[in-house]
Parts: sequence; C-alpha cells; structure tokens
Amino acid sequence: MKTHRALPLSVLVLASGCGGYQSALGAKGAPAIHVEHLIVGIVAVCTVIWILVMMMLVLALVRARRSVASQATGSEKPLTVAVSAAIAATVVIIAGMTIASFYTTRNIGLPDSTALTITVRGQQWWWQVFYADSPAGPGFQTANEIHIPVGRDVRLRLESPDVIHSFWVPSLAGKQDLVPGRTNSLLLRAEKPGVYRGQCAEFCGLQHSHMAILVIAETQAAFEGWAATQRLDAAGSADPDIAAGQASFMAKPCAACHTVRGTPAGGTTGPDLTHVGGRRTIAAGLLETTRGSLAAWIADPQTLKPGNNMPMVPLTSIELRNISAYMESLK
Amino acid sequence: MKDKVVIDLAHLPPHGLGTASQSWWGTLAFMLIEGTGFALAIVVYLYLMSLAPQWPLDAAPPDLVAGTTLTVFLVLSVLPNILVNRWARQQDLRKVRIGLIVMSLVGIVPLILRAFEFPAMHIKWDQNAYGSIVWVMLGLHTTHILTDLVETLVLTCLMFSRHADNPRRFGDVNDNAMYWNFVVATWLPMYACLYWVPRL
Amino acid sequence: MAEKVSSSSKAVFALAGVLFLAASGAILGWFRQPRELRLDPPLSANLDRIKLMPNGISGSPPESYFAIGKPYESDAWNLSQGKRLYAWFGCGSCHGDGRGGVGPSFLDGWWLYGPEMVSIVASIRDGRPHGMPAFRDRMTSEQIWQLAGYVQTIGSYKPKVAAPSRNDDRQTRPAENRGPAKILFDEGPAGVHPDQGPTP
Amino acid sequence: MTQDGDGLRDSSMEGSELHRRLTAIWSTPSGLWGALSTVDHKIIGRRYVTTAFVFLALGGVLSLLIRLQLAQPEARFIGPDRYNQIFTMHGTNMMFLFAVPVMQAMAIYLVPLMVGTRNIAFPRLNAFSYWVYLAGGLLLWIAFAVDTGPDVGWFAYVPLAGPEYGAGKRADIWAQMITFTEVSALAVAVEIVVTVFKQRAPGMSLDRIPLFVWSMLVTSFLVIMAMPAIMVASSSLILDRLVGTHFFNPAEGGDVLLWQHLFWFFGHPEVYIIFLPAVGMVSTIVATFTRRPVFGYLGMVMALIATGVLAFGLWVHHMFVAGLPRLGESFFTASSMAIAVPAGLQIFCWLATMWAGRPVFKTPFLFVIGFMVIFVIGGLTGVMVASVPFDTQVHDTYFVVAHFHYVLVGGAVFPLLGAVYYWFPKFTGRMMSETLGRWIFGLIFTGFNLTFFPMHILGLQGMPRRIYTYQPEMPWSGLNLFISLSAVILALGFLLFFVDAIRSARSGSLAPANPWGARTLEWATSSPPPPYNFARLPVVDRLDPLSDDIEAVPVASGLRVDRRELLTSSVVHASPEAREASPGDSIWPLWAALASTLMLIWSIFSPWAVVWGSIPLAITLIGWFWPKGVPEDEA
Repeated sequence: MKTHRALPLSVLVLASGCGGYQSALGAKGAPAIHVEHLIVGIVAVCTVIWILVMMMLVLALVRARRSVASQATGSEKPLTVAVSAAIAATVVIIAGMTIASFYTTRNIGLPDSTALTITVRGQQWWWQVFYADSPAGPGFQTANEIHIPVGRDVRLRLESPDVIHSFWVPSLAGKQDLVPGRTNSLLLRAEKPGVYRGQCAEFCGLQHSHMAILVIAETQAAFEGWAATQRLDAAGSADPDIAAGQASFMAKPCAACHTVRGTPAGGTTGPDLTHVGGRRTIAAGLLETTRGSLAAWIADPQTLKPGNNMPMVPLTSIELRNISAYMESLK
Repeated sequence: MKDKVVIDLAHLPPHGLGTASQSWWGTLAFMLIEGTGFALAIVVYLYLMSLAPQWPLDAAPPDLVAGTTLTVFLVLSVLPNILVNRWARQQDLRKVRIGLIVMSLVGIVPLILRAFEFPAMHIKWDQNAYGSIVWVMLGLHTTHILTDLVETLVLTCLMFSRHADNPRRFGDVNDNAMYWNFVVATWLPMYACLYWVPRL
Repeated sequence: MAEKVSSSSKAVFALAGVLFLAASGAILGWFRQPRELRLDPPLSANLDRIKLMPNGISGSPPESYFAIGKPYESDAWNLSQGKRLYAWFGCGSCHGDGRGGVGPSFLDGWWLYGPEMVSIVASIRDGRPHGMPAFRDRMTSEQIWQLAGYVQTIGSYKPKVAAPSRNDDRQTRPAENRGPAKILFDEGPAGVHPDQGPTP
Repeated sequence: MTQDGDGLRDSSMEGSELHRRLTAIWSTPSGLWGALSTVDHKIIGRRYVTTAFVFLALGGVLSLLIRLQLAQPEARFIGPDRYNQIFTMHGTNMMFLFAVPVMQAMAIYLVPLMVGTRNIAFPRLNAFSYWVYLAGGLLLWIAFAVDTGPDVGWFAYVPLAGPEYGAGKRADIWAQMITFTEVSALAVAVEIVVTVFKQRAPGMSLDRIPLFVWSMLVTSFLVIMAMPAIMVASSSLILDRLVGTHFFNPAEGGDVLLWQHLFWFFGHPEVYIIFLPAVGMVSTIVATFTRRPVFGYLGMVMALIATGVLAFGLWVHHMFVAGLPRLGESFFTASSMAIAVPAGLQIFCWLATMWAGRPVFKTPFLFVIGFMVIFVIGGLTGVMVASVPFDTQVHDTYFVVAHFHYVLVGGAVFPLLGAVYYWFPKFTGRMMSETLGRWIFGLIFTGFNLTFFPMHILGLQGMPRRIYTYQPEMPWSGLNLFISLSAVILALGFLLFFVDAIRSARSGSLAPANPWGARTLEWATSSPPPPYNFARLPVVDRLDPLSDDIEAVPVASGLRVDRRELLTSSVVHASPEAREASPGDSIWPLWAALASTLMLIWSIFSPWAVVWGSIPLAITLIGWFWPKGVPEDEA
C-alpha cells in the first residue's frame, strides 16, 4: 500500500521532470502555462484528499480489528457528524476547484484581436496551413509546419474537410477539435522561441498515429523572413539532376496531386510542396527531411505510413534519385 | 433455517388487475422507453431547426389536411377506446368483442391517412436533414400504430377463442387500451412539431 | 407447462437453428472485407497487362486479377477509394455526378465501350476519342483499377453490397449503394442498346 | 372475484411433499430442449454471467494484443487497420457485451432471490433478452474474426463512421450490435423494475429493500432513460449509411456534433449503469464482512438516486474540446464536479461502516478494499477531467485511458470479482478457494496499478489515445514497455481467476445455505437454490431479515402448488395484492430472438428487411403470447 500512496506525488515529480517538446507539463505558451498551474494545483489537492481517505481506510480497518468489543457500545452520532463534515468538505473543495477552473477558462480564451490569424485544415492525415494576405504580401500555403512570432497572440481557425481531427500542441495550448461543417478557434502563444510538436488527438482513421505538426516559434524578424521566403515561387535549378527530377515530377502522377508554385504542377489533393525542402519533416512528422528520407517516402509510402492517400508510383532508381533531389532543393 | 408461517395468502385473487398486475407496470415501462424515444426525436428535430438558416430546409411547410384529419381522428378514437377499457374492467365479454372489432377498424384508418402525410411533407428523406427527421418521426409513429393494430387484431381473435372469458385476457385488453392512448398522446406533440413549428 | 412437441419436430427445430447459425456465418464470411493497403509492386505492374480486343472494347484482365479475388469490383474499401479518386481527379468536371455533362453519362444503360472492367480501365488509362484524356501518366495502375471499379458501380443496375454510400456533400442523386442507375434510368427517345450494356 | 378456489394449496403440506410438488411444477426439464426453453431466472442469470465473462476474457486477449503492439515504438506486429479493429472491439466488447450485461446478469440471478420471490417478472422476456444478447455478441465477434470488425472506435464518431469514410459494413455491424444489446438491456431493465416494484416479499417496504436491489432499480431506470438515445443515434447512423438520410451531413443541414450529443447523452449514464450495481455489491459485501448494516441506509439510497439524476446532466463533459460555447461548458463542469458529492457520501458511509464494524478479511472484502483504493483515484481524476481547461490538455490522451480504467475496472470490476467470490456458493453450491482468492486479488491489484497508473503520466506527456504506434523520438517507449510487462501480471491474475472459478464450480468444497453469515434473503434458501427459490415465500419485518437474533424465518402460506404461482405486492409497503401466475417454460422466446436476429442483420444490407423481416417476428411474438391453455395462462 505504501508505494501506492507515494505514486500520486511521483506523478508530479516524474512528469514535470520530463516536459519534452510535446508535453502538457513544462508549458512554454501562455494558455498552456495557465492550464499547467491548474493541473498542478488540482492534482496536489486531490493527492492530499486521496492520502486522507486512505489513512481513514487503514485506520478503520486496523482499529476495528483491535477493539472487537468497542463497537457495540458506541453510538452512531459521532459517525454521523464525521460523515457530514466530510461531505461538507467535499462540497467546499469541489466548489473551489470549479471556481479555479472557471477563472482558468477565462484566461485561456481568445482576446478580441490577435496579431496573426492562421487557418489550419486537418486532412487525413496531414495538416494544411494557410497564411492570409497581409500588408507584408500575399497569403501562402504550407503543410505540417506552423511558424509563429514569439510573444504574440495567434488565432488559429480550425477547419476540416473530411473527418474530425483535433489540434493539440500541448506545450503551447490545450487541444481543440477540427469539426467538419464548423469553424473552431484556438489561441496560440509561445513565450519562448522553440520547436513545439503536436499531433492529432481525435481518432481520424488509419494513420491517426502519424499526423504530427510542428509549431516553430521564432522572433518577429525571423518569422517575417520565413514568411517572405514562403511567398516566393519555387526556384529553378541549373543542377542537371534537379532539373531532371523536376521533369520527372511533372511527367509522373506526382503533379496531379501536388502543387509546386511556379511550375505546371497544380494538384490540390496532397500538400503544397513549393518549399517542402525547407520544412523540418515530411509526411506529417513521420521523417526528418533529408534526401534519403524523401527517397524512401516516395519509393514506398504505403510501407512507411500504411493506408495514407499517397500511392506507390512506379519509378526507376534514377527517377527516384532525381525527384528526391528536386524535392530537397525546394527550400 | 426454520420456517414459521405468519400469514396466509389463500384469500388473495389468483390474478391482479390494473396496478396489481405486472403487465400493467411492464406496459408502463415500455411506454417510458418509447416515450423517451419520441422525446428524443422531437429534440433532434428542434436541434436541427436551431442550426438551420431557414426552416423547413428547402421545402414548403407541410400541408395540413392529412395530418390534421389524422390528429382529430386519433383524438376521437380515444372515446371508443375508453369504452372498451371500461367494458374490459367490467369483464363484459360481448361488449369487449364488439369494442375490439371497432378498435381494429379504428386502427386501420390512421394508416390510410398516414399514407397521405408523407407526400404532404413536400420532401423526401434523402434530400436534406429536415426531410430525414420528418420521415423518421412519421415512420416511428407509424410503427407504433401498426404494432398496436396488430396487437388489437390478435386480441380480437383471442376474445373469440376458447381462451376469452378470463380475467387475464381482460387485463390484456386494458393494457392494450392504455397503449393506444399512449400512441395517441405521443402523436400530439409530434403533430405540433411537424405541422406548426415550421409555421412559427 | 410448455407445449407438447414431438421429438421429431424438436429435431427439426434444432436443425433449423443450426442451419440458421451456419447461414449467418456464411453470409458474414461472404462479406469479408480485408483491406489490402499496399498492393505488391509485381501485382500492381501485372494489373497493367490487360488484353483488349482490337477495337478497344472488351477483353480480359490478367490472371492475377482473379487470383486476388477481383477486389476492385467487390471490395468496399477499393470502391470507396475509387469514389475519392473520382473527385480528386476531376472526373466530375465532364461526367458530373455520373449523369454526364460534356462527357457521357454512366447511368443511362449505355456503355459506349461496354461495361467490363477492362474496357473502363482502358478508357481511363489510354483515353478515348472525342475528349476522354489518358490518365496513364497521372494515376497509378492500382488507382485506375479502383476508379474503374467505382465507375462501373455507379452504372450498375443491381446495387452492390460493397458500393459506397452517400458523401457528406450536397445531395444530387441517390448514392451508389442504392443503385442510382436503377432509380434514375431514363430510357430516352433512342431506347436502350442491348448490344452494349445491361438493361435495367 | 376469487372464483377459482380449487387449486391445490401449500397451506397444510409437509416439507418433503411441498418440495416434490414445487419441483415438479418449477423445474426445467433436462436435455437440449429444456435448456433452450427454460425461463428460470437462475439458469438464465448464470448463462448471462458466464457469457459475459467469456466476452471479458476475449476482450482481455485483445487488450494484450494492444499492449504487445505498443510495447515498442513503430512496432510492426499489428498494422493500423487491424489495430483500429482491435481497440474498437476491445471498447465495444467491454462496454456493451461485458460490463452492462454482467451487471444486469447478476441482478437477474440475485434480485428475485433478494426480494424473496420465485422468478423474475416476465421470465420469457428474460429468456428472449439472453438470446438477443448472445446473437449480438456473436455478430460482432464473427465479423471481427472475418476481418470485418468495426474500426471506428467504441464511440463511432461521424463522419469517420459515417457513409463517406466508413467503407463497407464494418460500422453497420457496430451500430446493429448496439441494437441487439440495447434491446436485451432494456428488456432486462423492465423486468427488474417490475420485479422490484411488484414482487417483493410481504413486508419489504421501500425502506427495507436491500441496497443491491436499490442500486439495480436505479440502474434499470437509467437504462430505460438513457438507452433510447443510443438507439436513436445508431438507427440514424444506419439510415445515413444505407438509405442516404442526412442527419450527420453538414452540407445538407445535418450536424456532426448531433451524433456526439446523442451518443454521450447515453454514454455518460452508461458509466453509472455500470458503476451503480457495483455500489450495491460493495454495500452488500461491506455489510456482511463488517458484521453490521451499512451506515446511513437512507443516505446511500438518496446518493444512488442523486447519482442517477445527475448522470443525465453531464454528457457535455465528453465534448469540451468540440468547440461548444464556453459558458455552457462551465455549467457542465459544475454538474460533473457535483457528482463527487453523492459518490463521496457513499465512500464515507462505507468507511464509517468499516470503522464501526468488525471486519473479516475474506477475499470478497479484499476486493472491496482494492475497490476503495483504486476507485478513489478514479473519482479524483474524474474531478480533474471535469474541469474544462484541465480537460483540454488530457482529453483523448492516455490520461483519460487511465482515468476510465480506474473508474470502470476499479469501480466496477473489482466489486464484481468480489461479488463473484461472495455469491459463487449461491450460484453453484460450491465455495471458491480462499487461498487462490488472495493470490488472485494480489496479482490483479498489483498488476492493475502498475499497468494503468503510468498511463496518467503518458497522457500528460502528450501521448494521444488510439494510436497504433508512436515514433521512437517520443519519450514514451520506456513507460509503454513497463506497462506492457505489467499487463502480464494483470492477465495472470485474471487467468488464475478463471482457473479458480472453473475448478471450484466442478470440485470446490460444498457450500452451506449461508456460508458468510449474511443477512439478505438470498441466503435464506439452499445453495444453490431450488428451482422454486423458496418453499414458502419469506415475510420481511426488518432491513436485515436474517439478522443473528432470528430463530425462524417468518413465511407466508396459501399459494397454489399446481401452477407456477408467486405473489404480487404493493409498490410502497409491499402488502400482498394477488397470487399471480408466473409463465412456464417456452421455446417461443428463442424463435422470437432468431426472428429478430434475422431482421436486424438483414437490415444492415437492405431497408426492406424491416418490412419483410417483421413478418416472422410478428408470427413468433403471436406464438409467444397466444394462451396454451395451461394453468398459468388462466386466472
């Protein structure tokens, strides 16, 4: 029994110790920090309650065992008082928790205006991201990676064209579902620059497990530089391998589903690949972006991510090498 | 452990009637189940209405004639139903037989009227959510009319059989009459919902 | 107590029960739907080896297609993938919801090149005169087969059990699992073409 | 109106003669036919319990497969398609084929005995409900065996389960299995309500009803009020998928969240449908093994009723991240937290009972202690997830997986295992092993906590539910491996439990009528009870009719012995109202169940099944109700 009593405490110690880049503990964004305070508070109170109840349980069992004769004499009045007091305490504690919860809810709500609005569309099984037109330039599209300026309120408009997904980057904010036919909003705000991982939190089919998103919080200047790059069309290349890769990409089924701005490729079924080489991961966080991983992914997407909507396109090894080189060059 | 006889039950009737019988309570419990189902159907209707930009969705409000006639007929049918119920309580076999034949005929008429209600909705179930819910509500209620009609027909046959003259059979007639009242009672909010809410 | 039933009729009843269970098992076995998410490359390459008659109408699929159980006609997963491909590759821009537009309809009982899978596969893969583009370079063989299975399903007069249901879109016609060709069929002034397609 | 004074009465009959006559009239004939046509609540109840435990074992095997797959990152043991079927089957099976049926099954066996009657109300409906339940379970498992198991999660959210994304018949099989189990659960609920209302022993007024019976009464009302919602939901889903209605299609005025509202309006009370019977079991076991009545009887009853009422005001807390208005959500936070008050009251009353009693540490009581330890954690994490902001971080993560296993396994399975040890002698006439029982408790208690406690941490570390694998760079592999290994301990405990149960049923030591010195009526008759339960119906004049100072059980006489006869009594005071016939054995419930099965399975494939399939159903129902001229059919 002793170890179990220690367990609720150890949860706090353990979990806050390893607040990785996808953890509700060790929060790095204002909304998540508010919630973390609430979590720690409620867990602490509940742990104390549990310990008290367990002490009562042990005492009741031990006491009764020792004094066999005592129970016949005692009246039930003290027990009634004790039980009533315990219930009163329960009422007070849950009222306190309800109020704490209510204030936290207010703190994580969306403010009236935010610096930036990003539209995120969850798809089976990747994230489509739209940045709207702004004074700095026209809007653009990317996938599986969101860049935000640090210390600024960002509003996410969450939509889904297929099934329900849930946007969850625990280090920055609690989750919010993307519901077909509805538009939800979520406040995102990072207090520190960094890379924060999230993943879909509502079961959405075969590849629910491999539907990650990265939120990259950076300084305003870095963010604007990144946005400026994203607005550009894909650059051509003189490298013969890359040029051959581009030609293969256009000739093969790839271009039917993917867009590479500045080229004839204009498919809209799959992610926009205009700057795919500049993203940290491919296939919704499945692999780090390298030439090798790109080649592996293109060669056999159904082994790496069974059931996803990218078909296995028959390619010669040279075509595969060139297309991977082309993809990698799209920074 | 030893027994000690403290009461004798021999004087009790061999079958309870009304609230003393299990089947009365069973019927009530099933009415509660089905009543919850009807209530939920109405809630779904109102929920979908609350989401819709206009209501009914892409359709004219339903024509009133068939539905209103049916409603009036159902309300009137309660009268013979109450009489059958009373005769059954009096265990008057001859009157109960006549009453059940009347109620069987009374049970067929709403089905005919119902056939005109579906087209009066001006929408099919597969056109939009409004069509889906009105068809399901009408269908749900129709199955209840149909179920009670079959039950009434079976009871009518039973009352002409050798098993007829028995308090237990009269209890069944009572329960069936109660169920018909329930079928009528559930229709009234459905009628208001289907025919008048779109006109609000 | 219970009715008196002779032992022979008991045996009949027991046999009926066993048969019933066996039948339900067999039905379920028949509707077995394993999903092959990754077709082996050799198999998928083999799918390309269809044999066509010289006029490009009718022919036979490769042996391996039968060996894997004709999944593109009978498997719900492949058919629904085909339905998604129909939308993703813009088939609707010419063929509408299956009732045609610039391109021919699939629901009018008139298959220009016959209703067989190989003909439809060939039409999608190689294109056809008068505007049907070739998708050879835009889709993989497996996708072409999935799409062909779906197209064949739209026009089928006997709805397949595995056919897709409606989409979460605006409804324009009954979904494939309800046999739209059967519901919407319009013989038209020219009449049907028994030589070329199934009759309703 | 007592024109039939001619039946043969038990009034002046000797014990052995009475036994002979009652056995002749009440017993189930041997052989297959007897087994198929029996309406004895004890036989059906045992069948139900056994079937439910078979489903528990199957569901347990599935959970081991899940743990095998998750033991290491990016494991390739099970693919995503099969994995989705497996976790859907695990949840669906445990909720619909194990938890609810097993609780109702215990009630089918125990409630008639505890209220002192000879059979459950509507015994043929009872037989029917078992066959329908069995058919639903077979449908689901056969479908899974042929790779057509549902793969949409046990709450089958649309649009994933809807017509566009749920290809094939998998989701339909799920939805129709719901219909099977709901029909059976509703039928049993009606039987229990009427049994408790109308068949209580003379003198068992409302304030003398045993707490387990109270808990089953409240549970049955929850079933009656909650299950229609899932019937409406699953029927709408089938209609959307089969005939193209638009309930859940936002493009045509439907709504995706409508499904969630309907599902959780059922789904939350479902938790209490599983938990409240366990509360009754705990109260019973605590009373027996502390050698005193449960402290605060009235408070316990009020807490049961309050829980039942509040259960309908909580459903939105499953939808806190779906994007509903925050103000409304705060109301549901308050109501969800409020349920801690009746739950707390029950805990405190049991503690007070133990405090004032003389505990005897037998296996059933050990499971109750385990229940207290685990359920309090589950209750407290329940308070946590009731808070909207807290929930935004842990919803759909392993924290919630841990939470509901603490509530459902800790809160319901532990009391259930205790109850099996407790009532096993009554069910079978044999005792289970006390030594093995302690081992089993130790293994299950340890295994459970080691398996599920770390899941809280995994959830806070960001591990979502229902993922078939996770990537090696996530910091979850260590704990996952630990959990998978711990699951082996848990599985070992359950394996040993099944071994003990089977062994004891065949060769356990013979049990006396009342091995625990318990005070409720089921112990007033032999173990196992005779087919007629009580030779003479007991009369109740106190809350614990078998308390120690009783020398002879007061009984009633005057019932007929030439037909199945029992007593109906008034709802409040349980004063005798009539001698009532109880229907005899009949094969028709089986035919009706087969006809229903035919119609329900057929309607997965064609809407016309509802029309044509209702004809054989109507025929079987008429055959069922048509009088056969036996004494039970007449009054």
